[in-house]
Amino acid sequence: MKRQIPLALVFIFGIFHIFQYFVPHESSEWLYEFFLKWIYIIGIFALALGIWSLIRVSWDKVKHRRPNWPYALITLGGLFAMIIFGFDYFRHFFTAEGLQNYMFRAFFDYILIPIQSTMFSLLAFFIASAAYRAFRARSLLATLLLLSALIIMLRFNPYLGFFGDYMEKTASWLLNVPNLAAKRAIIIGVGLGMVATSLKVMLGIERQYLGKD
Amino acid sequence: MNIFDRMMSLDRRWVFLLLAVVCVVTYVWPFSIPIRTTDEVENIFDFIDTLKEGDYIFLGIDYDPNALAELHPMTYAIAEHAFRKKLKIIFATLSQNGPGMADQAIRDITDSVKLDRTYNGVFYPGRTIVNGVDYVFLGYKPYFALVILGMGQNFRIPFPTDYYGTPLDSIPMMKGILNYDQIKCVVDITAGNVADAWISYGQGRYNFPLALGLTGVMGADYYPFLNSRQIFGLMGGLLGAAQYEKLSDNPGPAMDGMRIQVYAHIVIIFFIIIGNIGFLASRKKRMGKEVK
Amino acid sequence: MANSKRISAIILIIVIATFLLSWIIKAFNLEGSPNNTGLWFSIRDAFFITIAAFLTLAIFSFLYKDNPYYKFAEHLFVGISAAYWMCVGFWSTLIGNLVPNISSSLSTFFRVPYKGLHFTYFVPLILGIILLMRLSSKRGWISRWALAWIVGTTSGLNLIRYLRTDFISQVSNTFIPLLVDWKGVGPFFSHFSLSSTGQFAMTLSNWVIFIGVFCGLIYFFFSKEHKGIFGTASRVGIWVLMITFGASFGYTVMGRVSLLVGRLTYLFRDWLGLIS
Amino acid sequence: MKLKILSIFCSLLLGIVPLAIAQENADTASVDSTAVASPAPVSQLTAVDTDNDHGHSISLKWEPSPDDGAGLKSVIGYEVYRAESPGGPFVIRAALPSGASSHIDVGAKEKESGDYMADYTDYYYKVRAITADSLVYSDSDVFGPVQCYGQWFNTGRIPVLVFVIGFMCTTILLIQKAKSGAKLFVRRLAGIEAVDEAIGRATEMGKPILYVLGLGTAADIATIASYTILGRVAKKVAEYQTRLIVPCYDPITMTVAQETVKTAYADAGRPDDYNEDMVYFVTQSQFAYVAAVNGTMLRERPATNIYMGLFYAESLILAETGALAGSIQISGTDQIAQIPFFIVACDYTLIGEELYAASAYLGREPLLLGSLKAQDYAKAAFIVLAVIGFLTINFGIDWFKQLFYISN
Repeated sequence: MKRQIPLALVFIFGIFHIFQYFVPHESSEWLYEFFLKWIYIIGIFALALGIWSLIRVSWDKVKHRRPNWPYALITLGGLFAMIIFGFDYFRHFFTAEGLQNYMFRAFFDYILIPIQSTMFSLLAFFIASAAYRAFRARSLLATLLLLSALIIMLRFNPYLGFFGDYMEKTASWLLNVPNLAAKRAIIIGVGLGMVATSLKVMLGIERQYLGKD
Repeated sequence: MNIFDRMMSLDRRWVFLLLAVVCVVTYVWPFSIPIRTTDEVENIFDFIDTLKEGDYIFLGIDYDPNALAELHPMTYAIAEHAFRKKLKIIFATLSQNGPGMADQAIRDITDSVKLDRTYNGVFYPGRTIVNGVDYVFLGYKPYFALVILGMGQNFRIPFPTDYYGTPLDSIPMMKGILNYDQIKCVVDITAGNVADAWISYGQGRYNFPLALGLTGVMGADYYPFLNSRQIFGLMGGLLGAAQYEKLSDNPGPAMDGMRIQVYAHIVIIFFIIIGNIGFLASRKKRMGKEVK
Repeated sequence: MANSKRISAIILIIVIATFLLSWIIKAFNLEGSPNNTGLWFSIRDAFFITIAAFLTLAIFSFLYKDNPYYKFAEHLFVGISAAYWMCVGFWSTLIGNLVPNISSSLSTFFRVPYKGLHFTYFVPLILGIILLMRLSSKRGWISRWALAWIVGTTSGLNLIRYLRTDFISQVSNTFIPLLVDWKGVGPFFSHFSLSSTGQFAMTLSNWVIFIGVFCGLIYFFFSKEHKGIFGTASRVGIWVLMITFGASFGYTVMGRVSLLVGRLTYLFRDWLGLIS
Repeated sequence: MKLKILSIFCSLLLGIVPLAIAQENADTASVDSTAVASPAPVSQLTAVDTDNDHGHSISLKWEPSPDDGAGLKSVIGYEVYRAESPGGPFVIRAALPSGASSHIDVGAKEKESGDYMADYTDYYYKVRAITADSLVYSDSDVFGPVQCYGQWFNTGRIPVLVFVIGFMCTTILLIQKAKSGAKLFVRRLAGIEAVDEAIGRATEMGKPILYVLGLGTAADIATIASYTILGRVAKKVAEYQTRLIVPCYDPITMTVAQETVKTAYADAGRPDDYNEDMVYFVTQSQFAYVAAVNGTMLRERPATNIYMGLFYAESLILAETGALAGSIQISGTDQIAQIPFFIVACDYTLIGEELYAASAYLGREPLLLGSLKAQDYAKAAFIVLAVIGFLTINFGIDWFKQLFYISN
């Protein structure tokens, strides 16, 4: 009962969506759209679970004075401040309501966005250190990796003279030809892997995610 | 630990530091770097450079703010070059989110033409660019294929008035300007399939000289049209824009961007080489030891 | 130990002083700017600009090593972003999508237009509540029904989607001519040239694509030992893959450096005002 | 039939008259380029319900005006008009560039929409050839009535159906074969073999193992594949009594991962060692998640980091920080753009499909091996089809390629 019903549900919904693909009629489309809408609504309830987990883990850290516990207070402070601003619907502490609340927007614009884009820009540094660390001519494969990366990185270097022209041509050939071939091979493999895994899930062969007992 | 071992296992913070220093220096210090110019871009520059004072060109700003970083430098470089040569420009945009951005860009360009400048050894006194006399901005109309075709008959069909609502017939510079026949060339700057429409509906049917400015990713797909002479020039991405800035001796955002890019790439390549020298040298030594 | 504590305290004081100073200077600067709307606003805006600059530098400090400033920014980021998505989800999905379809009084309460009672919307509501049953240790297993629903739906959708786009469409994309007619200039041998965009190069490229796809696929064969011809093909496959990976790595560098330039622009122009 | 002949006759007549006038006025036209003679109208307009759709749409076809690209060359485009009675009023539905000879008129399916197009209702169409002068145009005959309606089977998707059934049958057959005891070979996957060793190393060092599921939701297949690997890792971890850390990006993923780890601990016979806080939610924001995981890596110093699932730009940030912390790193993703970064920064990487093969490799169950074999057969089928395909293409045979054509 605990296990059979979920497996049956997985199978029924899976088969339904396969059939749905071949039926263009409105009634089938209507069901399909509803299923998609529902997923978002369920996602919100799941998010509540997530937030609960975050609060519990952070609070645990504070309560047991685990290492770095004061920082957990910052997480909780940020979380509750943002929730209060974001739910400021009836009280009007500030100038606007709900998501239009001034502080909510300001936290988004001046805290979330700058940290986010800075985290993203760390990639410039990490791509450099990864290149330094890993691009060594250790083996044939590593050398191929290294050479093709070098050619691409030199493609617009202005200090190479006439040599640069060849670099540029080789680089664009590399990007257009072998790149296409390898990507297609990977895509086909990944596609088949996904199809096979989906099938295994529907047939109940792959069911790690449902747990036991 | 000898020098080769050290080269091989540098603390990555040196990599970070050097990259950061190089990026900041090249960002703040506006020196210019050599840019290799290619035929595709030179063709566009030469074409515009040899036009006579008072000639008309058409500049299509057919991208939206998403592609601004890559394509704005091209618009700025070409428009400023044309204004300095006292050409007259017809601007239009076939991208829905384009008009506001294009209007702002035109204002910026006319502002910078007010200053005295020397380009390629020739002194150009600053002059005031007047809307309706030196340029006209037609604005945006949907169905780009139809607009391109319509302009082949008469600009007044898709655009009875300009962006600011003035009827084209009452704009001084549009007197006697009916369609592409009175225009020396069309330069279309775009990030989308408007380029295909310009080639097939515009150039294909009305046979005017057409040049394209495209994003870096799109560039490679349009080389066949150069071979078949359907377009006379092509600029791809920041690199193409930087070439135009170099040719017109007017360093701008593209040259700035390329300066940082080139040096950042050099730093990374430098570290790759260091690492490999260290690696190969220490492997040789290790192998030598094993033999003994 | 005491010494290192003192050093970090001194650094902390310097950092606080620097950013306080920056706040004050920025406030004066904004006061003089043309679209200024009053003293309070320039103080407030200057505060936020300075905070953003501080957080930017705090994240960059991670490159040196893990430190209290990074930890501060990191934990703040986690808390605020989690709450941000929750608020957005609450207002747009729960209030924007669910409430107008299930209750008129709640709709009035949240000031959203009531769309009438739709019983279908009770299904996700019930499934959502079922999911929350996880919190109960006894009834936790019921939440699997909701999971089964999500996983079943997506596996059905994915099976079709990937079979179509990643397999069938790729089959016909691989049907390419191995002798290229070049742009109407006639059959292969009538217009033979070595130009990089010419017929010969195109033909060569098509061969490379074809062999590349083949060998790449053979590398992904799992149930056959990679030996003999099969092994050679699989080795060629991994070469092509490696060349491609190197190329995409090299190609991405440009975009990543652009991101860094974006942050430098914030620091030098928007915050410090050094560059116009 | 009579009607058709009559309409062709009329359209010819309508076409010739303006042509004659235009010939006479040819000289004046060149002087004033805005004055254009009426072009010949389009002929043979037909309209039918659009096939393989949900209704609310009608497909039109016509012969372009003789003055489009030839003759007077005055047609710059066409406008499609629709009415609910033959007499009108006609409403414009689309504007098309010259050269067009077909159009699919798609309406909205919602009754509230202004663009609503009812099924099982009579509609009438005409197509107008337009010229540069908005006052000069010519209309085709009105065609109608025509109705639209939805279909119950999309014939354009038959190729997909064939492949779905083919793949399902092969898989089930091979699973049966594997169940009946046939021995199936699986090639070595270095990345997966490294997992066991890495767990042993973590135990020796007394350090935890970090398992990152990536940014996927429970709806992503890569994440589902990752659960299987997580289950295996968790079981081993439970046996060795090492610590496991699983920070999650998506709340549903978190609940599933909790279930998976809990089960694995129960399987290993240590259900009491399982702790809800091993698998925890961080935040649903990409870079905040990365910032937190980075922090965890540098503070907890895990012996091994395992990244399996869906990753985007953060792949390199995570992998480089992990390398900095000195952890052994094993990764696997199906995101093509991220594979290079994992290859460069991690010790072992499962490339694309290898991630999906990993679960079969780990489980060694006949059921899973059977489906892996089916995947290989599909790849072999692909190679065979591609060879036939390019042979046919190079010999100028087109029908084989058409077999793979899927309409919308």
